[in-house]
Amino acid sequence: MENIFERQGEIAWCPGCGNFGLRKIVLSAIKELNLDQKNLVFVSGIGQAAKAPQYMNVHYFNGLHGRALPAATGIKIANPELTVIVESGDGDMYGEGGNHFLHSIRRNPDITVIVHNNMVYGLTKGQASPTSQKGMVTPIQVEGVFETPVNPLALAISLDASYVARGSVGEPELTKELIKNAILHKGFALIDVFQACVSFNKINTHKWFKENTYKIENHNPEDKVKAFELALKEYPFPLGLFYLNRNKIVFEDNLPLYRRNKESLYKRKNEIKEILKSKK
Amino acid sequence: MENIFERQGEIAWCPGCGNFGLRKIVLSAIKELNLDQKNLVFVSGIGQAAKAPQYMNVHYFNGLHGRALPAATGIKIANPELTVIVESGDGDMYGEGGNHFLHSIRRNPDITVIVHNNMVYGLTKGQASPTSQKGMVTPIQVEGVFETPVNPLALAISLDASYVARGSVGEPELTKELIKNAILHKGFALIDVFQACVSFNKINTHKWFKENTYKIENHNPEDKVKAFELALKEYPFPLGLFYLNRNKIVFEDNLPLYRRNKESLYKRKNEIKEILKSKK
Amino acid sequence: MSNKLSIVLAGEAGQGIQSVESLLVNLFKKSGYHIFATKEYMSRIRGGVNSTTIIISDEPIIGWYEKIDIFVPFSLEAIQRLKSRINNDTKVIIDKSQINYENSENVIDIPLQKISEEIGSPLFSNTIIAGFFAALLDTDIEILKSILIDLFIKKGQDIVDKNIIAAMRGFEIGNNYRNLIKINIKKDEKIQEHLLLNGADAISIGALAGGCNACFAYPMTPSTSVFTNMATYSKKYDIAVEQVEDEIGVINMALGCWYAGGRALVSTSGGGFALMTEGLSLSGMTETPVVIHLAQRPGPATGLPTRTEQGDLNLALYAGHGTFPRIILAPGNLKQAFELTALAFNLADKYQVPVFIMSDQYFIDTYYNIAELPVNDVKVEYYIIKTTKDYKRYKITDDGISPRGIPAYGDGLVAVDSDEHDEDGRITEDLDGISLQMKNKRLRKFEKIKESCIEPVLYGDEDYRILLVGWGSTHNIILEALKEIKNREIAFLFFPQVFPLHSKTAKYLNKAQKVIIIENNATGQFADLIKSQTGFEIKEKILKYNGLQFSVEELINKIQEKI
Amino acid sequence: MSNKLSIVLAGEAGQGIQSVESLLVNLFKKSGYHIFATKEYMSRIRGGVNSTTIIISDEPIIGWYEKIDIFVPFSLEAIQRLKSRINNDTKVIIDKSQINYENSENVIDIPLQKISEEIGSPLFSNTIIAGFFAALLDTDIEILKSILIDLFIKKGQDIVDKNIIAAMRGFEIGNNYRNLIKINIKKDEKIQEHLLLNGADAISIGALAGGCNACFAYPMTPSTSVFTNMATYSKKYDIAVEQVEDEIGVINMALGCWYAGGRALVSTSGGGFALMTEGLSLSGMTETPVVIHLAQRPGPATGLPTRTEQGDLNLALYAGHGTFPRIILAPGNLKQAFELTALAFNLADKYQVPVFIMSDQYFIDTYYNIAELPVNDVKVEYYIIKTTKDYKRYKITDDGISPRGIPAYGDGLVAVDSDEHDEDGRITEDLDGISLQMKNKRLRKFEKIKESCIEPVLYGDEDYRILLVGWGSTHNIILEALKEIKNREIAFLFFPQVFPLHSKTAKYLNKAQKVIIIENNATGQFADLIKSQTGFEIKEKILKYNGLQFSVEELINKIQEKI
Ligand SMILES: Cc1ncc(C[n+]2csc(CCOP(=O)(O)OP(=O)(O)O)c2C)c(N)n1
Ligand SMILES: Cc1ncc(C[n+]2csc(CCOP(=O)(O)OP(=O)(O)O)c2C)c(N)n1
Ligand code: SF4
Ligand code: SF4
Ligand SMILES: [Mg+2]
Ligand SMILES: [Mg+2]
Repeated sequence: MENIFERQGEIAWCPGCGNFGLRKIVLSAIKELNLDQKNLVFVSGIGQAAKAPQYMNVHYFNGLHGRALPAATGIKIANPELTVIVESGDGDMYGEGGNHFLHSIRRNPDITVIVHNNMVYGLTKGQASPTSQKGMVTPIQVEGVFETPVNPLALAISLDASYVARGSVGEPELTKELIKNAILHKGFALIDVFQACVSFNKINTHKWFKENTYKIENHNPEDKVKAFELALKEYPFPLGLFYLNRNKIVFEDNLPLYRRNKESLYKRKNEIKEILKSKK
Repeated sequence: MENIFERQGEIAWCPGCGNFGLRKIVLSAIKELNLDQKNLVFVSGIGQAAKAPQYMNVHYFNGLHGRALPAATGIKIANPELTVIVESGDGDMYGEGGNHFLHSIRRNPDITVIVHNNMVYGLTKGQASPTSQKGMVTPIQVEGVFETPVNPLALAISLDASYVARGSVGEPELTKELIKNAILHKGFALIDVFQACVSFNKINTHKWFKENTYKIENHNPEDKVKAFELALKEYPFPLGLFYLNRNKIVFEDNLPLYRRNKESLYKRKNEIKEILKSKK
Repeated sequence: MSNKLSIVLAGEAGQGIQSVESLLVNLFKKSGYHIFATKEYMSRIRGGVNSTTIIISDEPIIGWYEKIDIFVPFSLEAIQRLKSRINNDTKVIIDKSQINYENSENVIDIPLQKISEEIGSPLFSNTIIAGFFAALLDTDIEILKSILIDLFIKKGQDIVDKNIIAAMRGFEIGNNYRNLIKINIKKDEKIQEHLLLNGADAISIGALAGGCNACFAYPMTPSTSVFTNMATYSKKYDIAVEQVEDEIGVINMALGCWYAGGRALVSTSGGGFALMTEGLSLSGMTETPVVIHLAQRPGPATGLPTRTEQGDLNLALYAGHGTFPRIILAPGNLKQAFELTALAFNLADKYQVPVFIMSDQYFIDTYYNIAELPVNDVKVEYYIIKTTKDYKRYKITDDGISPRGIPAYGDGLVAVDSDEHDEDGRITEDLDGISLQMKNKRLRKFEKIKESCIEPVLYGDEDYRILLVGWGSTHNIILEALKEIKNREIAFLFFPQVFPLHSKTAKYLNKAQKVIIIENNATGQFADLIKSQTGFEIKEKILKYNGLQFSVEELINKIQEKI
Repeated sequence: MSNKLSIVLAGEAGQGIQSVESLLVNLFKKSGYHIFATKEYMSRIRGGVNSTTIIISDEPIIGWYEKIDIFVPFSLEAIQRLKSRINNDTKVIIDKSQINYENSENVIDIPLQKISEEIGSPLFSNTIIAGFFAALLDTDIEILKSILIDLFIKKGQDIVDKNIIAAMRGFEIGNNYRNLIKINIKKDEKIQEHLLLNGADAISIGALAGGCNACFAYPMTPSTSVFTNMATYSKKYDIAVEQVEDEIGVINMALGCWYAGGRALVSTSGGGFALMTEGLSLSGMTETPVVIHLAQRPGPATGLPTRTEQGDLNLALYAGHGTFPRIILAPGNLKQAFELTALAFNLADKYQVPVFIMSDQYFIDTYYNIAELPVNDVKVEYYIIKTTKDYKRYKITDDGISPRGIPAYGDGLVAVDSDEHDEDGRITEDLDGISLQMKNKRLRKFEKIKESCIEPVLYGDEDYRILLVGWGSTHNIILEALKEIKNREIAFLFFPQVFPLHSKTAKYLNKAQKVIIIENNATGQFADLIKSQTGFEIKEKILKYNGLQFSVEELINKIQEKI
């Protein structure tokens, strides 16, 4: 069956790259949700992962390295009716973009954030990313990574992100469902997705991800402390929904103008005469 | 008894400002530890809190808003023998400086970070800071803050910061001890200190902080999940040491040149002839 | 020659200078005086010395005179700091029981402390002073009363009553001094209907008039005033206002917003704008419009955060890596601030480029009355098109402008890209093909922009011998100075648009025997720009960079030295 | 006229072009040929078309010729993409069983696939090609063998043996073609002892020679090469290397490091540097030295990330809010890259300002052999003083330079401040006092810096009629072009220091009847700088901005068109 979002043409990723798998998953998810192409916008930064929107038939804003989230929020501000999905790399989101990650979670716009976590900087040829595991030797980390990797799930939970999940390209069905639910969820939804970079990460391979992950069972995602505890589990890493907070109002609904009505910005006009009166 | 670190002269804070209390605490802490003035460097960003080093007899690097941490790390890199203390505001550290906060914790340089948390932007006249509590009305947050405040302790614990504590100007003895221990601790040490801004925060006053805090008792700071759970406690807020990880190697010790020997940079010289040979 | 009276209030931050200021300014305007007010303040919330200059006149006053006619110092330090502005005729109003001021000639001693305590609290001093001036300036005490009622009614009748008593006491004292201080300034009823605005107001209202419907910022003096205005307006008007985590987030949020159909304003100052540099380049590459209000203060780095300077022109001109067009506007008065800010939104939308409004602390914080704003002359122009299925965001066109669509309006897909891209907005490395065409398209757009620059404004006779050149906030001060100099050989060429420069620029400059640039910075950045754009070197420079604006008096002297 | 042979390898990223390149370059140099190599590549890790040009000669070749003598395409797309560079004499080496290339004239068919499979894996094609060229260029096969041993010994004897077999097979085939492809290039044994470096190497080694002991960066093409070199060196040398979370962190870490006695290098590219703008201003205000390697690539925004351009000069010139001095150096060849980078550290330390080394992708990625680097001429100069009790970091001095102390060295306290400050480094708002003195101190320092600029280098006769002007990486290409043009009326004025400009600049320009600027950008940013600094307008411009460097041939044409 045809998928209107699928775009033909060359894709500049390496053969075997995990991005292909995630692309397929995302394409199925948005198709299965029957999203309206007119109202669907992808946002990304810069990196291999961030090229993803280029290869789909969608509106997109392919911005700067690390800066997808504020752009996505701006889009949501201009038109809250749009479905906004961010796709970017681990370096992009947790490295250069770390501050936006923190504060976008606090702000809680209704966006879905899919992080292609290959634990390395792919596009710039193999330097450590914030999620690179300890000991990984790279052209820059010549004696191996020694910094504590970011744990994106624990971090997001500590900030009370309203939907926090981990997927893996090795588990396409699970990951697709996580993404679908994330899109349906109203609020900031993070799905960190494990995927291999076949060119620069010789440690965390497709096989490694398979062997070092398992599906979460019997977990109440509304228990924050338990979610945190689960997020600390490593080797193997749990996959699934870690945390869910249904009680947060989304950012755009908090803005006075959208409390008044839902019309997007380009349809509105302001009359300034009143203000001038107050200045007399 | 005279305190060599105490500097006479005018201080540009408002009468009654919590910064005065914290200044006193810090001055006592560094005096009681008998720190060597020659080897003690303060680093700060910009804000009311960030003016603190100006009013002490110390080396200091008063840098940019939000950028104290990378500067402090650079100082530590140049000379690991220096005791480096960062003093800055909540806006500075968790707002503009959020990304450095994340990654400095991962890097774990041996620095002490004292955050003057008055839950407001003081110097710029009362806008919300990342720690402002929900509902606070300001000239910008005209209908009240609606974003989830940053929980600096939970955040730091999620990143496995090696020493995580909360003090309060209302509890000078406790806070002094926390700061002293933080300085003695080898690794990144965060002390978030509650203090009142009498000019712009009419909610979180001296009195409010007194009434909404209590001292931690019976807590094992080496239990990360428990530490996280404790960090989530609010109204009242616990004061004391939340989390301690003694097993982390500090950043500067991980650098190849300091693994070789401890001499600071300005005492070293490189000979390049070898490199040229390899280029023939 | 206009009759004018300059009142200066000075004291510690937190002593209430601002409340006296707003009482007086309000009162004088409502009483029919032309009014001008500006303040200078330290980067602290309490203590130090801040001051406000209020000038009353029977003609419009638009520039800062440093001379003080009546000085109201609230502390001894205030007298110290402002002493160079006190002359033999300056009357100094103090409460001798509080301030031990030696030089007793010309001093008017008012027992503020004693009277306030009689009324019930030392806080009433400010109202007593207001009452004093109400009498001195021959205003109707009822006006002051009604102002006080409006101001304090929320705090209860008791507070209102006591303030009125304080005002009356001040009024009585003032009446006693009307013989000593003779003031002869005519009132004009029409002024009651005038607008009283500062630069921040004019810019904010201009933005709204230009269709602005979003404002993002991170607090930074002096740009915060505009942000605060927008936040206030957001309660009633359709403006999405958000304080972002940092300035990088600010500009990227603004670009996202424009991309999806909003018209966002960014308000920032030098250091904050420095952080937006990369985002500016993104605006250039993706051809996403954005309007940036850049309120200057002295740098480098944190510099003098509450002071004024025109030191960031170079930054605005060259910020951002790579080559892309931009437009820089620099209003010189309230009317221009209103018009140009509104225009900025139209230009940004039309040309899909970043447009700057340059102001500075002096401009932002300076008030005066004007009859009206040209509200009806300003039209919001929308350039968004409804897309069709075959829509291409970066269509190659003759004038370099590709019609801009937004998501969800029409049937096309809108793809924008920070990499070099093809017409569809997809990455390309076809170096000599579409990639080069895209670069050339943006260059053509820049040529197009150059065709519709705003012409510089010439004040004075066409056959000038000497030409003063200025931009931005010096406009009004220069005009005041010229009014006093009264030399028909001198004209003043003002640039509301500083980049790109209008094609007639060189012609204007070449006509003069002598050209003098006046800039509130250390090196003459605008003179450098003129040189690099026209080859014309302006050798005579009047520069000031201590953190204060020029005073009219000093400018008169400096101009006269040069001619 | 030099004898030269240009070999071009092209194919998908990941097909091993780089390994053939390094084999060949190594082999040719060890065999005594002068060698030049440069590459162009797409922003992807696999696929697309990348290419490398290797030129062999009996004279030094330092600039890129686009002409291809022998073309080794690894894919059909490679032929498509480079077809404009193929001429009637170009020999094309392909494996016809793999690539279906119609135009069969001049094609040399080598069954690479078949032979490799015989040896055991398709990966041996690269070594076969190396063997082929080893024969064609009359090199000693033993040299190639020893290179292969060095390269593969870690992978085991079997791999070494098979590679040697592959090389021998290629060598045999090559021998068969020595009659068809006659090459007449003399070898020179001395070249074996030469250094073979690219721009990144020369900059990195220069940094070390200049006393650099720390390097901070965030990965960004093309600046990463220098960062990677420093990281590699850090295993043996005393350099603290850290990949920071973002570019803002990078510059602030570097400033902290210099403050406490380190000599840190920052390596970045346009978009990354844009984020450092505020930090640059901090360097200016606190007078903390820093050295910034700015490796340019085409913008705006992400632009063409793996391509070349000289498009960030304006950014480097004007980045940072407020007024402060800076120095910008732009090496044109390997020797200058080494010397100027070393010098940058001394200048930064001496004047306590940011110093830039400007390069670009072409410069970074271009190799050639040089006899040696002037290692003994470079001295590390340290300007740090041991402080005394009464030390004042910002002492007002005549030349504007305040002796710089660091913590823990001496008895003084070292306080630096991003606010305007007094001599002690404490915040001040004494506008007309110490604050103004501090501003003037920094301005005086800038005057001092201007006194010791590097003079532009004149190539050609003193009595030129036509003057070419260039900066940075175009240096070598222009020199190659002039070598071929052989017109004594044309001279070339090269600026190793682009800011501040040397005082003789105008004199040089005025002497010429015609001045032509050559820049690898769209608008002539250096020409604009010259105009704004000297008033001299360079009307003739040769600009290129498609993302590639000039080729010598095209430059020859363009110069000849202009004269
Ligand atoms: C400001 C800035 N700094 C650096 C870069 C260079 N850069 C491009 S992609 C990238 C990292 C990519 O890593 P990640 O986000 O993990 O994506 P991946 O390629 O692994 O999918 C970097 C450092 C840039 N484009 N902009
Ligand atoms: C890049 C930049 N943006 C904004 C500012 C303006 N600014 C100065 S201090 C400050 C906030 C201060 O808040 P906080 O850090 O909480 O310190 P406090 O004054 O409350 O102690 C801001 C926004 C700045 N100096 N630099
Ligand atoms: S480098 Fe890694 S992440 Fe990038 S396309 Fe190749 S395999 Fe994928
Ligand atoms: S504004 Fe607040 S934080 Fe600043 S000095 Fe005053 S009380 Fe302290
Ligand atoms: Mg990655
Ligand atoms: Mg604060």
